[in-house]
Parts: sequence; C-alpha cells; structure tokens
Amino acid sequence: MDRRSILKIAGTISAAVAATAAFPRIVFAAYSQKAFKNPSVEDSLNQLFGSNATTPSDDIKLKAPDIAENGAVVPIEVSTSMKADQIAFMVKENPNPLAIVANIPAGTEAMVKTRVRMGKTTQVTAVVSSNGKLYTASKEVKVTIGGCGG
Amino acid sequence: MKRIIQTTLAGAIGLGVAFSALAGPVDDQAAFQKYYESRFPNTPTEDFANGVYSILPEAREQWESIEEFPPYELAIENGEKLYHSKFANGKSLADCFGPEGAVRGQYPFWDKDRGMVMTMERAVNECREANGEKPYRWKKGKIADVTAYMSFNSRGQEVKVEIPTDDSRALAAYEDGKEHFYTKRGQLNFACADCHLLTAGNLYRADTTSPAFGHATSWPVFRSKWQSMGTLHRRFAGCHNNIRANPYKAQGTEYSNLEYFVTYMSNGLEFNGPAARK
Amino acid sequence: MKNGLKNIALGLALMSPLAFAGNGTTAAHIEAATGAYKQVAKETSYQWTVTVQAIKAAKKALEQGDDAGARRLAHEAMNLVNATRSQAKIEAETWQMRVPK
Amino acid sequence: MSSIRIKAKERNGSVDVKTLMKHNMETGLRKKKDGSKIPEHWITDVTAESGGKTVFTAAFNTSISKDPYLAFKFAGNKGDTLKISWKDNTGKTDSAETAVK
Repeated sequence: MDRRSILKIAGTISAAVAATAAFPRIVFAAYSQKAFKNPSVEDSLNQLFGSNATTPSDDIKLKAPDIAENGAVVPIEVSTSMKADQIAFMVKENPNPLAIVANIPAGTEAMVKTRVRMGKTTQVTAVVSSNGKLYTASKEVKVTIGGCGG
Repeated sequence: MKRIIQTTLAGAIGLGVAFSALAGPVDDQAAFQKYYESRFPNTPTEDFANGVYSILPEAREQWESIEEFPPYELAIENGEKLYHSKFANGKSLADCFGPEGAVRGQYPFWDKDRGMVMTMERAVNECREANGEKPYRWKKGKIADVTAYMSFNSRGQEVKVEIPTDDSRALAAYEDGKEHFYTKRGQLNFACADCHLLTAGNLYRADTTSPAFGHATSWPVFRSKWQSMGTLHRRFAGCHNNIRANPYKAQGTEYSNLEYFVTYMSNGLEFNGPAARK
Repeated sequence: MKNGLKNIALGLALMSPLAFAGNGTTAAHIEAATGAYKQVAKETSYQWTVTVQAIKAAKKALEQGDDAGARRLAHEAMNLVNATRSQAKIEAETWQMRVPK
Repeated sequence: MSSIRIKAKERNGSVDVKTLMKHNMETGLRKKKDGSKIPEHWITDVTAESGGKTVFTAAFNTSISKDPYLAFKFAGNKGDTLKISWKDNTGKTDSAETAVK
C-alpha cells in the first residue's frame, strides 16, 4: 500500500451529506425483518426468497478462511459467474444465520465482500439467487478460543 | 538487508557488563536475527516486520483481506486532526515534530540528559505538557490515534536504535530490557523469549506465537481482540496478564527498557505501523 | 548456584504457612501475606496476578464471615508469594541460558 | 465528518468499491457490567448510487462485524459520482459521496 494514498483518498471524500431525502427503499425490506431474526437457515431462505430449495453449484466462489483468526472479524467473499439477482450469506450456528443479503442490479458484478461475526465453528453458506433459482456453496470455518491472541 | 554494524560499540563491550558470558548488543542482535532467519528460512528477512503473518500463510490471507480497508484508517484520520489541532497557546504537535510528524525512525532513543529511554509516545505527551496541555492516557485512545498518524507518515523509515557508548547507563537500560525479555515471570512461568523466541511459531492452545524479531515495528496496532487501537505498552501489559504476571506501568522504566531492547533487536527492518493484528 | 538453591529452600522453610498456621487471627494471616507480597514486589519487581486475587478473595471471605475460607486463601496467597520469590531467585541465575548465541 | 469512508477505483470499465462504515454494530447480546443487556443497534441497509441509478444495495444483520466493511464492483467510469448511504435500526442515516478515480 502506498502510505500516502490513504489520506489523499480520504481527503476527497466530501463532508457528510445531510441525509434529508427518504432512505431509498430496498426491495426486500418488507420481509427482511423475519428473515434476519430467524434461527433456521431454511426458514430464513423461505422468508427471503419464498423457497428453500437449493442446488450446490461449483460456479459460486466462496472465499472464507479454514480457521478464523478472530471470530469477531471473519473476512468473506462471494462471487459467481452466474447472472445473480441476489447474494446472501449464512452462518449456520449463529443465533440468526443470515448475515447479509446483497441486491445485484444489472451492470453490477455478482460479487460481495464483507466481514462477519462467528460464534463458533460452523458451516457457512453462500446463496445465489439466479433466474428464480437458488444455488449454494458451503464450507466449514473453524473458530477457536485463543490462547493469547484471540 | 542492511544490518547496522556499530564497530565502535563492539569495542566498548565489556565495560559495565556484569557477566563475562554476556555478549554485547551488536553480537546479541546478530545472533538474535540469525536465530529467526534459520528457524524460518522461508520468510524473507524484511517480512518479519509483519509479525505472525510472516510465518503463517493462512492467517496472512485473512490479514491481507483486513488490510484492504484496515480499521486503523479511522485512527489515522482522527490522529491527523489531533496532530494539527491547536493547543490553547496556539501551537500544535506539528511545532514539536514537524508538519507530518514523520519521526518514528528516531524512537526509541537514549536521552542522555534525562538518563532514560525516550519513546515516541512519551515525546508526544511531553510536547503537550510543555505547551500547557494535559497528557493523553498511555495505552489507547488519542495517544494511539496520534501515533498512528505519525507512524503512517513514517512508513519505510529504518529501525536503527542506537545504544550510545559514551553513557554506560544506556547499556544498562539495554541490559535491563534484555534481562526482562529472557526472564520467566508470572504463575505460568513464561519469559517473553519462551513463547516468542524459543518456541516462536508453535501453537499455544489455538494461537501461534509470533517471532519477536519485528515485534516493535508496527505500532500502534488495531487488534481485532481489542476492537480498538493500542500502543506497544498496552500489548506488553496484555501479555503479562496472560501469563498471570502483574503488568508494569505503561511508559514506566521496565516497559521502556524492554521496548529499547526489542526495537534494537529489530534494527535493519522498516517501521510499518500502524497495522492490523488478530 | 548451589547456594542460591539452598537459600531458596531456607526461605521457603521460614516463610512456610505451616510455621504460623496455627497462630494469630485470620486477619493477621492476611496481613502477613500482603506484607510478604509487597516485600517480594519491592525486592524483585515480580508480582503475580493470582496472588493479588487470592489476597482480595481472602479479605472478602473474612468480611463475609468465612473465617476458615479466608485463612485458607491467605495461606494460598502466602504460598504464591513464596513461589514468586523462588522464581525470581532462580531466574536471576538462569535467564541467560535462553539468549541465542 | 461522515461515518463512511469510500475508495472507488475504475479499471477496464469496472469500478472497484471498498467502503468502511463507522458503527458499533451492537448485537444485543453483549452485557454491561451491571448485567443488563446493551440494546441491539446495527446498520440494517446500505445503498450505493451512481449517476442517478442504484448500483448496489445490501441488508445487514447484527452479525456483520463492528465498523462494517463492504466491497463490490459496478460498471462505471472515472469521475462518476458514487454516493453510499446507510440506515440503522434506530432510523439514523448517514451518507458520503466520492468521485470515482
């Protein structure tokens, strides 16, 4: 990283724009509450997409560590070559598995990166909604209780 | 990598050294660095500045992902503001450390007039006090933000701590830090060297210990465990707590001398703070 | 080295809680542990967190009227102080073994 | 100052966006010292707009890490304006704008 670059970029960000306009409504906002407060992966999928019938797909790239350095900050990345409408990410054993749902409009790449919290070792699943069907990729991420660092 | 060979210092060894078995700082440093280089032959020397990520490929991937937009950037921004904000007398930290505060490479140093190790954090607070301001608290918060900004502007400066030969107290401070590093303490009976030298890279429960070579280059650090920024002395205290030894005071003699020793051991690396750690 | 170990053994014998386990009030025992703790901290700059915790727990137990518990904790603290002292003595002579040559 | 930091760089017609939002993201599971729960407080929705078009939206749960990080890519050009806004469960909102580099 260029040590100077960060500050220059930061400098170009304009001061806070007062958010006076109504917040743009996200299409799935109507049922998001139920999907997000739900202990079951299947029920969350039902709430989100009206279906929990999923097909595993090799066309989804799910990047998540085998062993999380710190369960509070686990970097994840989901991308797919499919034409995706939505990408969701689930952490199975979290109190509420659904962590994020991203809407991918036309012209936007089917890719999302974020950092999630994980309570314990569990399966994580990327769900891609494409042409009304749900495709998944899963892997296990180990969360350890640290000795000194964690 | 350039290594600092201080031949003049080598000549002065033996004066004021209590044990005949003790090698001087220059020999200490060479043996210390060689130890890590032969223990981790796949790690390029300069990469030791990246802590445990220099020896753990899988953890490194996550770290690099965090560094894409590191949480310490917010600290750098806040530090920049604090650095340039005016004291009541109209001056600012910039009057002490220049327009960018790019002085990381000058610390820690032996302050002959005061007979003590001067750290960058101490210098910041002394600048504030000299201008009639209250000092920041030592371990986290504003001190970490300001030094994050200063360290960031100093990235790439070489670690070249000197132990002046014309003041035996400097060597004594170094020896004190060295003894601290190699001495077991706490109920768990660990020395810094046990985890971070003799068994560096081994697992302690679920954690791999980091090499001590490079330990002092990257501060302040945003630790995921803290979810905040902290100074090197905050980490020293955390480590001591882990081994059930009462931590010493941040910026007290013990930790300042320890910083003097540990940083000297990393001479030749580059300062690369602030950084993100687990 | 040999002398050092002898001194440690002697120190342990003298400081052993057994030497005064039967005498004095529990409060005195807590005070003795606290005093020894401070003394070791002063002499060696070594302190263990668990010792502080044991002393605090002893004081709390005494406040709550658990005399036997408080006494047990005071002795535990004293043992920890003695162990700290031994560690400091051993380390003063052996720390250099860990320095890479 | 806005709570949102944005880096947006164009390459081959694709804008690589990285953003960090300063927010505590309270899960509602953490407890204060007195044992009472800290109420949940988290960013629920994020929207990115460029050239009058919504280019990305996401809904977060409380399991997104503190100071959320989000990266995505959309079709755009250097100099385009990118506006990112968030809304949290208390109805608070914030936004920031930047020009694509």
